[in-house]
Order: sequence, then structure tokens, then C-alpha cells
Amino acid sequence: MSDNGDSSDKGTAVLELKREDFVSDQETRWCPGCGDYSILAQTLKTLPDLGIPREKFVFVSGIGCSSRFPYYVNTYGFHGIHGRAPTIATGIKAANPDLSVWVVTGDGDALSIGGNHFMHAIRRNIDINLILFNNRIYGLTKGQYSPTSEFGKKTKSTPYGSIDYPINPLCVALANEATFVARSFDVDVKQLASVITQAARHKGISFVEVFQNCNIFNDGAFKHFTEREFREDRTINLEHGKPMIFGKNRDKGLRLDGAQLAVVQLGNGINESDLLVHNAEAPDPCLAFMLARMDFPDFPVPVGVFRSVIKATYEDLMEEQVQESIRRMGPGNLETLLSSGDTWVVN
Amino acid sequence: MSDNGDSSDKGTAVLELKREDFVSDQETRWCPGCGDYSILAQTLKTLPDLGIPREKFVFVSGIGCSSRFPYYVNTYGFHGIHGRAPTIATGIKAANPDLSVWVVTGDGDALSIGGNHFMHAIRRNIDINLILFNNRIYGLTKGQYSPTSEFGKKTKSTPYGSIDYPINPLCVALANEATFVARSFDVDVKQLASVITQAARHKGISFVEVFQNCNIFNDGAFKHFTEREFREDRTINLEHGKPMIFGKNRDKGLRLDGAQLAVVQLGNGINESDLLVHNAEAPDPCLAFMLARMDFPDFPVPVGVFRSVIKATYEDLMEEQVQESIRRMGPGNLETLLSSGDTWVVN
Amino acid sequence: MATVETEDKEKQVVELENVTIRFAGDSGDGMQLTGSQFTNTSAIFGNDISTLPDFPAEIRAPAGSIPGVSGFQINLSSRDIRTPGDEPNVLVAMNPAALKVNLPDMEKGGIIIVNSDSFSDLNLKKAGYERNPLEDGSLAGYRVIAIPLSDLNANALKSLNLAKKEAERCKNFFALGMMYWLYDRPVEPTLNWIQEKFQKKPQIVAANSLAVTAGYNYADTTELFTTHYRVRKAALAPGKYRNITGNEATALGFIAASQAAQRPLFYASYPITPASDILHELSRHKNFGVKTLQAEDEIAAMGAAIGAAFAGQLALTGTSGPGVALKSEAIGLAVMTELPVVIANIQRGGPSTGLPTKTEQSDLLQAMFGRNGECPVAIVAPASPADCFQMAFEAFRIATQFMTPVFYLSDGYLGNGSEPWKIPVVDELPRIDVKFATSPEGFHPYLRDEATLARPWAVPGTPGLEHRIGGLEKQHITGNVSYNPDNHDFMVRLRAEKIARVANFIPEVEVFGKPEGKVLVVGWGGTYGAITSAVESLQRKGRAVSSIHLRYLNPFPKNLGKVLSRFEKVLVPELNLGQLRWLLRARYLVDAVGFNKVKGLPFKISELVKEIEGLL
Amino acid sequence: MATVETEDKEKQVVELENVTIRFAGDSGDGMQLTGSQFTNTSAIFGNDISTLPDFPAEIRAPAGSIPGVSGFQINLSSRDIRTPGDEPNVLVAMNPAALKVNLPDMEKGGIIIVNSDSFSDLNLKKAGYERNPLEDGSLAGYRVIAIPLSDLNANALKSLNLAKKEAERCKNFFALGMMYWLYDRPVEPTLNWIQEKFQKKPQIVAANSLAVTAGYNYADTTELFTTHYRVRKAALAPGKYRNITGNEATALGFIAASQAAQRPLFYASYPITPASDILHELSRHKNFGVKTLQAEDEIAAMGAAIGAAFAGQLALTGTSGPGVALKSEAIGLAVMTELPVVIANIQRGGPSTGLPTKTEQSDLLQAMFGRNGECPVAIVAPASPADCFQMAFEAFRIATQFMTPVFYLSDGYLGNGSEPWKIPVVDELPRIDVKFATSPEGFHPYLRDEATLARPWAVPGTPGLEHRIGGLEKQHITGNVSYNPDNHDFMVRLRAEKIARVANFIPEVEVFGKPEGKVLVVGWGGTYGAITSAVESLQRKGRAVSSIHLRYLNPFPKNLGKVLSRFEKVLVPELNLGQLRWLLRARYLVDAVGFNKVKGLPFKISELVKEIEGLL
Ligand SMILES: Cc1ncc(C[n+]2csc(CCOP(=O)(O)OP(=O)(O)O)c2C)c(N)n1
Ligand SMILES: Cc1ncc(C[n+]2csc(CCOP(=O)(O)OP(=O)(O)O)c2C)c(N)n1
Ligand code: SF4
Ligand code: SF4
Ligand SMILES: [Mg+2]
Ligand SMILES: [Mg+2]
Repeated sequence: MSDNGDSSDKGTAVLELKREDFVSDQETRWCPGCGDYSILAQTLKTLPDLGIPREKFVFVSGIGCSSRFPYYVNTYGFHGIHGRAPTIATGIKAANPDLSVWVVTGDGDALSIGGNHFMHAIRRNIDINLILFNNRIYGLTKGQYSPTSEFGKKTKSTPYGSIDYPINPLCVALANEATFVARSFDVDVKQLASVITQAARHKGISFVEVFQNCNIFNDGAFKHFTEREFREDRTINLEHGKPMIFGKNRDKGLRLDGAQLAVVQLGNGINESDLLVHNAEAPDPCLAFMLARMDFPDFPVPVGVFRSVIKATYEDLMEEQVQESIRRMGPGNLETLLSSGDTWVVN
Repeated sequence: MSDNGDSSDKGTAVLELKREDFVSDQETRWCPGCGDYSILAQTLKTLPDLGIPREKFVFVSGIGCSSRFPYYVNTYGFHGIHGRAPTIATGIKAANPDLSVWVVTGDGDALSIGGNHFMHAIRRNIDINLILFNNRIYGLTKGQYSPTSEFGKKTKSTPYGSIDYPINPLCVALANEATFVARSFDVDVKQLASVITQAARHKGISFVEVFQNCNIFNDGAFKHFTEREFREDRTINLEHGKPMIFGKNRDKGLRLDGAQLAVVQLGNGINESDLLVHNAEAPDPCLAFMLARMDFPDFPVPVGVFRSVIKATYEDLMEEQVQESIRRMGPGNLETLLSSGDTWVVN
Repeated sequence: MATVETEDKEKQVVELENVTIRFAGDSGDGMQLTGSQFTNTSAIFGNDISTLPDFPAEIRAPAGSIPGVSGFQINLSSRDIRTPGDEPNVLVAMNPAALKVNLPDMEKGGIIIVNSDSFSDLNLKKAGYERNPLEDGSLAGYRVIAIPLSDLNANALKSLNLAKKEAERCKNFFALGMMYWLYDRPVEPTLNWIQEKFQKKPQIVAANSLAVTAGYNYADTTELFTTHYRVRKAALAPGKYRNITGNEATALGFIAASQAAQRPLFYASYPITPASDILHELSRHKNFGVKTLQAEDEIAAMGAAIGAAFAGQLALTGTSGPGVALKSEAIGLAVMTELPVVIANIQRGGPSTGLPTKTEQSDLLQAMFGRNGECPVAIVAPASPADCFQMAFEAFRIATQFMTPVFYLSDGYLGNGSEPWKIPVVDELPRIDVKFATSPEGFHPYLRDEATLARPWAVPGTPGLEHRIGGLEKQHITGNVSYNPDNHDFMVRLRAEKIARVANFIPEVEVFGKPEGKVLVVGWGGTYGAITSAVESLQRKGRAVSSIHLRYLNPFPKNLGKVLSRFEKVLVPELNLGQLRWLLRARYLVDAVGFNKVKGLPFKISELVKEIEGLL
Repeated sequence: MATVETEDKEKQVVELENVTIRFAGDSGDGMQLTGSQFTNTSAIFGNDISTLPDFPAEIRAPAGSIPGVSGFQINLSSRDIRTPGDEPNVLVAMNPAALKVNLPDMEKGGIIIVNSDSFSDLNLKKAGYERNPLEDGSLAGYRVIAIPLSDLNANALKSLNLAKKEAERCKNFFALGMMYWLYDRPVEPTLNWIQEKFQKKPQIVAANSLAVTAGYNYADTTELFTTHYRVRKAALAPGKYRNITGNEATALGFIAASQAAQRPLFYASYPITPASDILHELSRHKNFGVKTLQAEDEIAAMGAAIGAAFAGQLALTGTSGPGVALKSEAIGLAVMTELPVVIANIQRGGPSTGLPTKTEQSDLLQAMFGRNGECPVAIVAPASPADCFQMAFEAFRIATQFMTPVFYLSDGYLGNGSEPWKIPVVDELPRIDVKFATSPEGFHPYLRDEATLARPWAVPGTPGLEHRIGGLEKQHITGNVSYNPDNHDFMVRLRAEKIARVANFIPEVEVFGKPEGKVLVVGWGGTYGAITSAVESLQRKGRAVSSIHLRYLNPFPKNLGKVLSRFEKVLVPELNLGQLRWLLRARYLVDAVGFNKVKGLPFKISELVKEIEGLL
């Protein structure tokens, strides 16, 4: 009794889809220079190639600058309330597993007011693509610190510096055994597009953290590792099956010393074979957890796909129980149901 | 301007405190045989020895069988609403850092409705002792599955089995960089008492998960490793500075193979020196994270103190900003404040 | 109570028009089970019945203690009744605490059957008795029948040589058997039930069955009982019946709506007393395409329901007052996005955690106004356990016809109470026709139906209808975000008008009694039975009182104002401080007076009669 | 507008009683800054003023676009005024979009000053103009003064050879300078302000200062301006004044309460428009012992406030409507535990996310009823930006005196609007005496004060007073959990009575005008200024209309019923669909009629005058 319906037949012919088909008629209302534009652009670039008819996409968001996203994508969209996008998306996907459901959220939306739903959507492994625009600030409310803001951050609400320690969204996702965990940043458009595509293709919860510059309230929050000149030296792109090498000259790598990661310089005795080889499909998330905790300056900032494993999804398990019940008891008969239990007749 | 007041002088003479002083006049209303009794008993045993006057204790709880706890302790107590105990406790501790604030919560209370507050209390490292009574079921509402119930659990609300994957509270705590993380279970009273004491003495958030048997709705949930005959073989008690040995005959241990933990049999070539030595004070929580993920049957179930590190606490940082402001600007003068900015006089 | 003497072989039979029995004992004594067995048997036998379970506070209390007492009251009658009865005529008390707790409610001179074996010094102490009430004459005003139930039961089961504890567990069945004899009912239905229920445990089948028959035979032979009683069949309307609780009827009503609308039911909920049983019930019927989601909290449940509604399912969430408080922000989103979501609130004692296991009607104004902004929703409320079926059905009929959230206000009394239910004929159920938008031709997400002002239901997956909705103010017709001042004013009034128009699609309120007179009693929700019975008894005495019962609270039925205006006085009895009264006064400027009881208990007919007489 | 001609050396000066000016431009053009500078200067100069900022929707819109327009309206007068003015007499439009958006509000024949440099084809298109309004004669009805502001400003700053973009940024100061000349105000206050503000950036100080003076001189010399205007000092009550916004006054009021009570202020909040400024303001005053906690969400903020109240601090949480919805369950807990917590709701357009940056009064019934169970709280609401100080203070006075949560209902109009504030003399502020329980002698957590029914405030850390509270029903006096039916009924009524008694400790409502007559206009909150001005103007014409303004919404002042009864008609203007009206009707059975505007904008005096006249 699911909603798959027959939409796919009369559905928009998939192959013909172009970027333009996904551009809505609403004018984008982000500040000029906002990192959100780039994420929107890469998403619009990705959608046509997924082989999914346009009408089967649903973009759900909470509240925040980032959460304006659905208005700019010409698919079904739901601009929800603050922090609750994962719950709305869960309802949509559970009701109709045939849809491609996306959540666009911010660091405050997902990790402050929405932290609990974030955690539970992940642990249920419901097949949703959850993209977190992390600008380490509350943009829409004009510049208070967020759960990902660095400790001691001076903002409108913390003139003497924030006193809570930041949350690492990747670690929280991994602690909840997220089956797909990735990270990217707004200015590396190629890598961003590839990560979004992989997230979309993954069946199960796909969590992508995107470092996004808020040039109005938190400008340059990431530039110490995103700027061209030292990007290669200060970030490492995790690629499944590849050794963990980074640096302009591809001369640095990651190695495991005991239970600790270490940055090593390649050459004089140390070569590729000594380095960790990234296995995104490892059932055990512990190494991914270690990688997720790496940060500049001690380590390169890791991006790419940390984890990608397969596990039965919430909506499939739910649908299965329905089908299984029908198989076992037959399709529900209302008459029988109403008169179940002890009955008697009065004439 | 904090509330420390002078209560300590006229405070109950600490040294004289006995268990009885902490027993309230309310009759306990848990089912006979409930694991909660044991946790209460060990807590009552612990409190007198902490050197804290009775009036400085505050026990805060949410809703659930476990959350009835404060009524049975003759200190200040607050039986809150479902899932919100950490927020109330945060308000109390932030308002008056001089108090010893405890949160008693259940697996549903802390991880289902209260998951977000749980996470944020931990990441703020506010000096609260948070004891989670994990019976892997909703007790008070008479037996629905909880976030820690095993996958596929048949309960009143899931006659065909639950379809969400369980949360590991220790992992979530560690992902949020909890400064004190421990685990115990109701029937190992000595270990339980020691863990509670260490939690109480730790400055900063202290998170303790206690496996607790609900003999009415989830009886025997833990007996496969808690029962005397195989407890030593199926659990391992983590002790700081000690090698990770377990087993009736202390003949099994844990070793690190690459980024993986492995159970090894001592003897023929393998001896203590090959085993991991537990370092609860390691700044990096990754190994603790690995240990926290161990579970029966592949591994022994780990108990004891996983992590215990020192980090500035939320309430101290908050108090410091107040004192610092006073130092820098002098104690606030209302007259000056009211007439700050451009003023003019009308005669 | 008209009693007729007749002859029986050795013991006399007394005919009763109706009798109220209360079973009371320790939480562990299985009183709820005993009560419902007696209820079923009586129902099947043909009596009209009404029941009132009374659970102990959520936490289990120690055995034998006052807080541990669990009760179950049954009113059975040969004429049609509407309440579980004001005062028990008979009390079965399995221990001293049960006696202590329930004695105050008893009819003077009533029958008290106690298990004398349980009156140990320890149990007496636990119950707070200095002296044994069975011996100190304090029960002089009642007909006390003290029976060594535990021993008798143990002896009866000797043959099975069970552990003492095992045998003791059956003693409620022994008591049940006795009551069956005393009220002249067959033991078979219970024997069959035991058979089925414990199929896999022959031991238990044997033991329980033996206990029931032994109890029956004991009562038959012992000298303690000189008479037994007969309550004849009631003259119920012809049809097929079953006994049903309000929560069961609610669940079935929602499933029926889903069948009538040919849309799957989606239930997202977070457990809470007294609503959890709806989740338990619905989760068993997945073969009807029902999907149930136990959410991480009430907000998530509401969010998931909104998502499911957007996706085209019959979306439902259920909770109690505190949960509604949490959902309120999200309910506002459902109002702004104009999606059909039913919010079932099984009310309990408030404020805050309040009295979680007791009944109350104090969430009406929360349903009306408990959101930010001008945020109107429709509200319906069932009048009796069986009526829950129809009003649950109505909730979805309105929600889908008007594309609006609808509050369904039941309560603990309705949810846990039971009565015979005339099972509706499926083909006679009203249809709910849900039409999805399908054609892009002139489609606009906020274009409206002229009669209902409902916007189209355009579900994801439909080609060409891609659109975006959300919580920001919507532009009329296009549904685009609009900050235009006039548009906002227009939309705020339009949302209000849409709900007002629901009044065009609900029945007018019917007056019970003369259409005018001195006093009109106005009720809503679970107080229907008590109010109607009270008014009826006064009408029999020729008093100028009538009553109406509102099952539609927002909007009100169109004729309500006219009806109110035809009476000198308006009395509004409520299990709150006067919430409906408040609405009536504001809307109709009628000087309605209240009769308010906030004790976690339903009204007694007698107290209503007294109150009404005061106004006559 | 009484205008007096006088002689000036070469340009004539016209005296005005008051003038309404609106600065409008792109979000990036610094209009809020320009407006507040003009405001301050006028205030210091001695005019009475009232301002109305109008922010664009939360999201930044593209430069030059309609949604990107930001406005700031100032009403300055030589007599006392209460509103920002109905229709601007003067509009300063920095670009076509600003003209397009604001023209409809303009007084016919008013002055329009535009930056002609910004009327490029691109900008015209962005604003949706087919033709250039400066050329197509569409502005014939106004006195248009088109000035190449950008160029003039650029030239003026040449000497500093800044980047073009840099210079362009100063053009608002150039415009400000012009306006200073036009309205005959000194430039010094702004020059000083620039000096201070940009100390560390001498470049900017130079540029901005230069721009201001250049603008002033340009206006002085150009032929475009033939006259300038003078608005004399207003005859305000003697005292020391400052210009203050409602949100600032609110923050100061709470700090003042904390000082008066000698208890530290604890503010827990989650940012939300338009309440965030209170968090920003309070977080700057930690040297008053103020602790501010930015919580993870509104529920956590409420929980933390409850905890802080339990711990003995003046606990405060602030938010807007959607946040209140989330807090509602926890507010119930504060009611049950009877702890003093102030909940500040800076209302905005609803329902749901609604119109986040616009003003509205639609959360009154939510404050009254938005919780499960019978859950009464006290409610106060300031009447003007400056009044926020006193009512914030009052909120804590009531909360601590009665041990109850108190709602403080402000709104976006009050919060962001400003007016001159007569700074109170600290020693003349009322005292708030908070007494903590200290002695175990006969201490009971729910023992009550006879007059107020307040329970004792016994804070953790006090030896011998250890006790436990929570959300379950409390036993009278002992505060132990109680499931007793009569106790529940008693406590429910007692909590209601406690709030009712607040009426004994608040001022009676004063009638503005004659104590009886044909029409009584009843208002609350931010509509005070417009209503009073409208009524006053009609009274001047001798019409039989009076008004009252309610700053205490629950309970109502004791004399309210009597006051209402003395008028033939009662009109209740509200920026909602009639929430106060609803309460008045229910409570007093008075047939109050409403005048309701839900456009996210304040009332205009003129529309109120018209409405009232309709009833006279
Ligand atoms: C219930 C509720 N609380 C608070 C707000 C105000 N609010 C809107 S967005 C936001 C945070 C935005 O930060 P983030 O999620 O990081 O998104 P960003 O704007 O940075 O993209 C807040 C606090 C709201 N809209 N609703
Ligand atoms: C807002 C709200 N939602 C739901 C409930 C019902 N409720 C009470 S306790 C509980 C869960 C109890 O489980 P847990 O936290 O594990 O505690 P336990 O009883 O197992 O000790 C629930 C769902 C409530 N009291 N309040
Ligand atoms: S405020 Fe920051 S995040 Fe928001 S739109 Fe502007 S630049 Fe982007
Ligand atoms: S239901 Fe379970 S958890 Fe609750 S008191 Fe009983 S045994 Fe303990
Ligand atoms: Mg952000
Ligand atoms: Mg539990």
C-alpha cells in the first residue's frame, strides 16, 4: 500500500533531464559571496545525472540561511521548522520509500536545536541524504556562535568568548554508526560534486558535512586550509582503497602508531607501503572516528568519504513488516477486524 | 554574586554524615526485584563519604521509573519532566557552582526524548554527575522498546520486532568528548559503588551508564554476562594503569592489532606485556571509543572507567567571565548603566 | 433497584435491574483481568455494561500497600446505562489495602467480599489498619462475607501440585468463579478464554479453569451465600455487539477511516499514558497497510506525521497533554502548510506531569489556542468509549476534506473505560473521498476549493506538480513566500474562515429533551453518560431540564447559539475549571455557569442531579 | 502642520510642529544607522521622537532588489507624540527599489529625495520599473529632489583617494548631512559618534566625517533646497533623557529588578528574531552578576531557567512565539513547582514561522492557555518602548512575590522601535524584597503566605530545608507527591486563586478621558501610542470617547469590569484577530467589538480615528 504509485511511467523522462530543469523560479536570497551558492550549484549539477525523475525528489530543510535551499530547487520541497527537518524527511521517506529525500540543514539547525533528530535519523539508517552546511555560526539570526564555533569565539551573544566546546558532527555521526559519512567544502567544487553524487547514490543515511563560508558573520572561518596556496598541504582527501597521501608534492602521509594517527614525511625510508590505506567500507568505524578527529595544525583537515557501508534501511524494514503481515494474515479485512474478539447478537 | 553563600559554615557537620542521613521518608515504589534498588543503595552508601554537606546535594531527574530516584534521597531534589533533567541541572549548577549536582535518568529519558540535552551537557563539560539507568526498555510506560533495545526486539509497540539500530551511549558520550565516562551494572555492587564514587569526585561532566535489570518488562536483559558463573569471562573491568586482563583465571586479555582490538589467550608466547594497558587519562578518546564498542560474544563487555580527563568546566568559565568583568569594569553601577549612551536633560 | 423474589431449588434468586461491582486488589492480583472477564461474560450474556478501570499510579508500589491497589468497576444492567455507576453495590477486596481504599466509595449496606487469608498483621499494617476491620465492627454497616480465598483456592488446586506461589496466582479466578455464581453467569466464556490465552501452557489452563469452577461450586454449596442475583438481558438495539474500550475503538476508527479513504494510515507516536495503547493496537494491524513509527519524542512524531501527510498518507499522531505541548510548534507548521494531520490527545490530569493515570478534560483550550500566532484547527471529541470509533473516523473525514490539522480529544476515562459497541456494517460507513491533484493544468498549491477553502493535495511523485511549502507566510494561490502586509492579513483571515466553514459539514447539535426550558446542561467528551443519565432522571420527574452534548468543539455546530438562547440557565459540567464554559461565554455572551470537578475522576450521576436541581 | 514663516539670511526657515521622515535603501546602504543617527541628534536636540525600523526579511536579498529594501522611519515633534507617524512627509530613497517600496506610504505632496545616480537601467529593472519614475512624470504629485548623491559624495572624498567602493560606502552619511541641514540640526553629535565608533580606523573616521559635512554644506549651497525646516524642542517633563529601544529598555529593566532584589540575574535563551538583542545586551553586563546561557534550544533555556530559579536566582528566558510553543511543557513544570521564572516573548508575525521580522500581538491566548491542564500564569505587557523598562521590572516583582512564572509580552514593534526615555532615579525604584526560607522550624515546601498564597523559596545549600519538588501533583503544605482526588481539586483551584490574587497587588486601570461615555477603546501592548493619539484627537473634537490600556493581562486589574460597564460600546483594536476581545467577552460578558489588523505593521492613528468615529 506504499505510495510508489505509477508515477514513474508517466514520470518526466529521466534521460532528458538537464540542470535547468532543476532551477526553480525563485530568486536566490543569500548574501553575495555566500558559500551556499556553490553548494546549490554543485547540487543542481548533480541531480540530473542520478537517473531519478524530477518529481521523485523532495528537499526538506529546517530554518536558517542554508535552509532556504529548497526554494531554489525545482522539485518537491519542504521548508520546515528549526531543527525538525530530519523528522519531516523521515515521515516522507517512511511513507513513500520510492522518493529521493534530501535534508539541507545548518550547524545550528542540525546540531543545536535539532541534535536529537539528527542522531536518531542516523541511527535508524533511513535512506535520506543529509547535507549539513557548516559555517560555524548562526547566519540567519545575524551572528551568534553555533555548536561548531571554536571555543572562545566572540560573537554578539558571547562578547567575552563562547565557553562551550565545539561539537564534531562527523564524530557524532560515526558514534551513531552512520553508514555514509563524508566531508567537503564550498570552494572545492569538483570534490563537492563528487561527494554529493556518492551521498545520493548511497542507500541508507548519507551524512555530508560541508564547510561553508559565511562572508558576513564568520568570514574566512576555513580559509586557513581551504585557500588554494596551502589547500593540498593542509587537507587530505580520503579515497577508498588509496593510501593516505597529501601535500602539494604528495610527499606527506598518514600512518598508524599504536592507536594513534601520525603524519609522516615520505622519503628516506618511509614509503607509500607504510601508509594507511583508506578503507571506507570497513565495518568498524573506529579508524574513521580517528580520522574525523584530525584537525589543523597538527593534522591535515580530512575531506572525502570517511565511511560507506551497507545496512538494511529503516523504510525497507518498515515496508517489509507491512508486506510480511499481508503475506501472513492476508490483506486486512475491516469487517473481520471490527468484529474480532467476543461478539454477541441482539435481535 | 554566586550563591555559595555561607551555608557551609552553618552546614551539617560533614564528618558526622551517615547513610541514614541520606535516606528520605518516602517509601520506595519500584517493583520488588528492580535493579534500581541496588543503584540507590550504592549511591546512599557513597554520599556520606564525599565530604560534602548534605544540603549541597541536588538530585535532578526526568521521567521514568529511574527518575523516581530523587524522592528516595534526603537531599534537595527535582523530579523534572521527560528528557529535560540535564537542562534543569545545568541551570542549577551554572547558578550555583558550589552545589553537587546529580542527574538520574533512564535510557529513554536520556537518549530518546533527551538525547540533545544529553549531548550538550556533555560537550559543555558542566560539572554534573549523570547516571543513566539503562534497562533497555521503557519501564514506566509499561514496556515499549528503547533506544538501547537490541535490534528486532519484540515489545508492546513492536510486535514484529523493532527496526531501529540501538544507540551506544558510551560512544555518543565519547564523540562529544565527555571528560569522564564509566560503566557498571546493578548486581556488581562493589564495582558500582567505586564507579559512583569516582564519578562524584571527577570535576566536569561525569557520565556513568549502569546496566539495570527491569525484571518486569525486560527481565534478564544482561544476565548473559552479569551472572556470577560467567561474569569474569564475559566482562572486563577497565582499571587505569592496569593491563587489560579478564577471565575467571585471569588468562585472557586485550591486544591491539592494527586499529582493531583483539582478545588473546595468555600463555604460549603471549604474556601481559603484550596486552594493552588501560590509560583512562589519555587525551585522545579513540581507544576508549574502541573499547566502548566491544560487546558480547566477540568481546568481553567492558565496565569501569573508560575515560577521566581534566578540562575547564562550563560553570567555572561562566563564573570567571563574571568575575573578570567585575575586575575590569568594577561591580555594575545601575545609575551609570541606565544613563549610558547619549543623554540630555530637560528642565 | 426493583427486586423481584422468585423460587429456586434451594437458594433464592433476586432479580436486579442493575448492579455495580468493584474488584479490588494488589497490582499483582490480576484485578484488571478479573474485571474484564466478568465484563465480557456479562456483555455476551446480554447486559448493558459500562466499566471503569482504576490503575495505581504509574510506578509499581510494594505488594499490599495503599498505592499498590488496583481496581476495576463494572456496572451491569438490564436497561441501557451510560456510566460505570456512582457507588459499588458489591466490593471484592483481595487484601486490606483494597478494602481501605475502596470502602469510602461503597453504597451503604452494600456487600463486601474479602479474602480473609490476606488479613495478616503485616498486610493490615501496610494498609494502615490498627485493628482488623473484620473484627472491630467497623464494617457493621455492610454485609461482609469473609472467605479464606487463598486456602480454598489452594485446596482446589492440590491435585495439580503446583508451587504454592503458582496456585496463589489463580485465586482471582476462584473469586471470579464465585462472582459468576453469585450473579448467575455462565463460566464457559472465561473457560474458553483461558483455553485460548494459555494454549501453550496446559498447566496454567488447568489451574485457572479449576479455580474458576471451584469458586463457582464453592459459592453454590457454601452457606455463606443464601441468595444469588440475576440481571436480565438489556433491550439493546438489534445488531452485532462487542465490548470495546475507547482506545481500541479509537484505533479501529482510524483504521476504518484509512480503509474508507483508501489511503494507508501512518501513525507516529511517542509512548505516554494513557495514549500508548493506541500505538500498541495499531502496530498489530500492519496488514491494513498501517505503518507505525515510535519516534524519539513527540516533536519528531509530529514532524513525521507532517511528512507522511505531505507524502499523501492519512497521517496521525497520538499523545497526551504534555506531548501536545511539545508538538505545538509543529502543529503550527501543519496549519501553515495546510496538511491533513490528526492529533489525538488522550487527556490526563494536569498541569505538568500532574496525575498521569487519572482522567481530566483540561486540554480543550490548549487545543484551541496553544500555538503562536493565529493558528486555528478543528477539534472533535468522542462522548463515550464506543463513540471513539465514529469521532476518530470523523477526525480524518474533516482533516482530508479541509486539508487541516484536526484535534481528537479523548481522555483516560474514555480510553480505558469500555461499553458494548454495536459493530457498524462496513458498507454503511460513510466514504471519505480523497482526491490528489494530478494535472499540472492551472495547478497552484494554494488555490482553493470554493466550498471548503481546502487547497489541493499534491503529493511528491506526481509529475508536473513540483512545488515547495513551508512555515513562512504563503502568498494566496501561488503558495510562494510572501511578506506582503495585505496578503498576510488576508491569509490569516482565510485560515480562520476555512475552519469556520467546517460548521457547514457537521451535524447540528440535538437537544436531549424539550427544545426550551429552564436549564440546559451542556457537556462535551466523556461526561456524556453521567450528564445524560442525570438529566434523564430529572426529566422523568418532569423537571424542565434538557441537555446537549458537543462532539464538535471547533467550530461549534451552527445551531448552538440558537439552542442556548432558548433556556433560562446554562450549566456546563466539566472535569476542568470551565474551559468549554469559557468558549461559550466568549462566543455567545451567554452567562453559562459551571459545575467543575478536577479530581481525576468522572462525574457521578447523583452529584450532577444535585447540582442541576440547585438551578431548577 | 502649523507653519510659521520667518526670515533667514538667504534661505527661508519654516517652522514645523512635527515631521515624519523615512530613510530607505538597500540592506547594504546603512539606513538603520543613518536613521538612528538622525534620531539621536534630534533627541539630544530636544524633540520628542518615535521611531520604526523596518528590516527586510531575515535572509539577505540581492542588492537593489525589492526584498532587500531596509527602512527607518522617524517622527520628530515639538509636542509630545506617541507613534512613528502615519505617513512620511519626507522620503530619502537611496535606490529605485526603495522608492518603489515606500512610495505608497507617502503623504501626498510630500518631499522625495532620491539618489539619481542609483537609477540605472539595471537597478530600475531590479525594482520592477519599466520606465524611470524620475522621468515619466509618475511622481508629479510629490516634491521630488533628485541628487547625484554617489558622485557628489565621491568628489567630496577625492582627497582621501579611497577605493571607489570604500567611498561609496559613505554616501549614507552624505545624505545624513543633507538632512541635518534641511532640518536644521547640528552635525556634531554624529561627528563625535563617528570619532568614537571608528577610533581604530582613522581612514573611516575621516571619510565618514567628511561625507557628513560635505552633505550639509552641499544642501546649504545648492539651489535645490530653497527652504529648510525647524522643529522646536518638545516640552517634555523635566528630567534626564536618553533615546531607547524597547529591547534595550527590557534588558535594563531586568537588570534593575536584579539589583532591586539583590539577586543575580540568570538569562537562558536561544537566539530568535526579534528577541536576540536582549541576549546580546544582557551578555555585555556580566559585571552586574548577570549570567547568560545560550542554550541548545528553547526547551533547554526554559529548563535552565527553572533550575536557576530553584537555585535562587532571578531566572529569565526570552524568545518569540515559536520558542514559547516549545517551552510550553516546561512552563507547566514551573507552574507546578511554583518557581519564579519570567518568560519574555517578543512577539512576531505568526502562525508558525510566519513573518519573523514583522510585529504582531497574536500570542496572548497562547500565554494564557498554551499548556496542558489548568496551568495559570501571570501576564504583563509593556505599552511603549520606554515602558518596557518598568514592565520588565514588574514581571520579576510579581514572579518573586507570588512564586510564579510570569509572561512578559513585548513585540517586534516595541522591541526595535525607540523613543525618549526619562531615566528613572535609581533610589526611587521600588524595592523587590526576596526572602529565602532559612529556618527548618515548621518549614514545609508548600506552606503558603496568607496574602499572596506564595510558597517559600527554599534554595539548595540551605541546611535543614532539604526537600524535593517536581511535576507530579503536590500535596498541600508538605509538597509530597499526592494522587488524592480531593487534594488535586484543591490544588488546581489554589493555583488559580494564587494568580487571581495578583490583582490585589497591581494598580487599577486608569481611564484616559471621561470615566463614562459612548465608546471605550481598550488596548494592550504596543498599540498604546496610536490608540491614545487617536482618542485624544477625537476628544479634542469633543467626542464621547475614552480609552484604557491594559499592561496587566492576567489577572486583569480589579476595576476593569466596572470601567467597561460605564460605556455603551467597547472597541478593542488589536494586531491579531481579537484575542484580548475574546478574554473580555468571556470574563465580563461585554459585547466588545474588534478592530483587527494583521499585516505585520502597527496601527495608524488615522485608521483608528476612522474606526472609532464609525462607532460614535
Ligand atoms: C524554534 C525556533 N527557534 C529559533 C529560531 C531562530 N533561528 C532561525 S535560524 C537559527 C539558526 C541558524 O543557524 P544555522 O542553523 O547554522 O543556519 P545558517 O543560518 O548558519 O545557515 C535560529 C536560532 C527559529 N526560527 N525557530
Ligand atoms: C513529554 C512526555 N512524553 C512521554 C512521557 C511518557 N513517559 C514517561 S517515562 C517514559 C520512558 C521511560 O523509559 P526510561 O527513560 O528508560 O525510564 P525507565 O522507566 O525505563 O527507568 C515515557 C515515554 C512523559 N511522561 N512525558
Ligand atoms: S548571512 Fe552568511 S550564511 Fe547567511 S546568506 Fe549571508 S553569507 Fe550566507
Ligand atoms: S517496571 Fe521495571 S524498571 Fe520500573 S520499577 Fe518495575 S522493574 Fe523497575
Ligand atoms: Mg550556520
Ligand atoms: Mg529504561
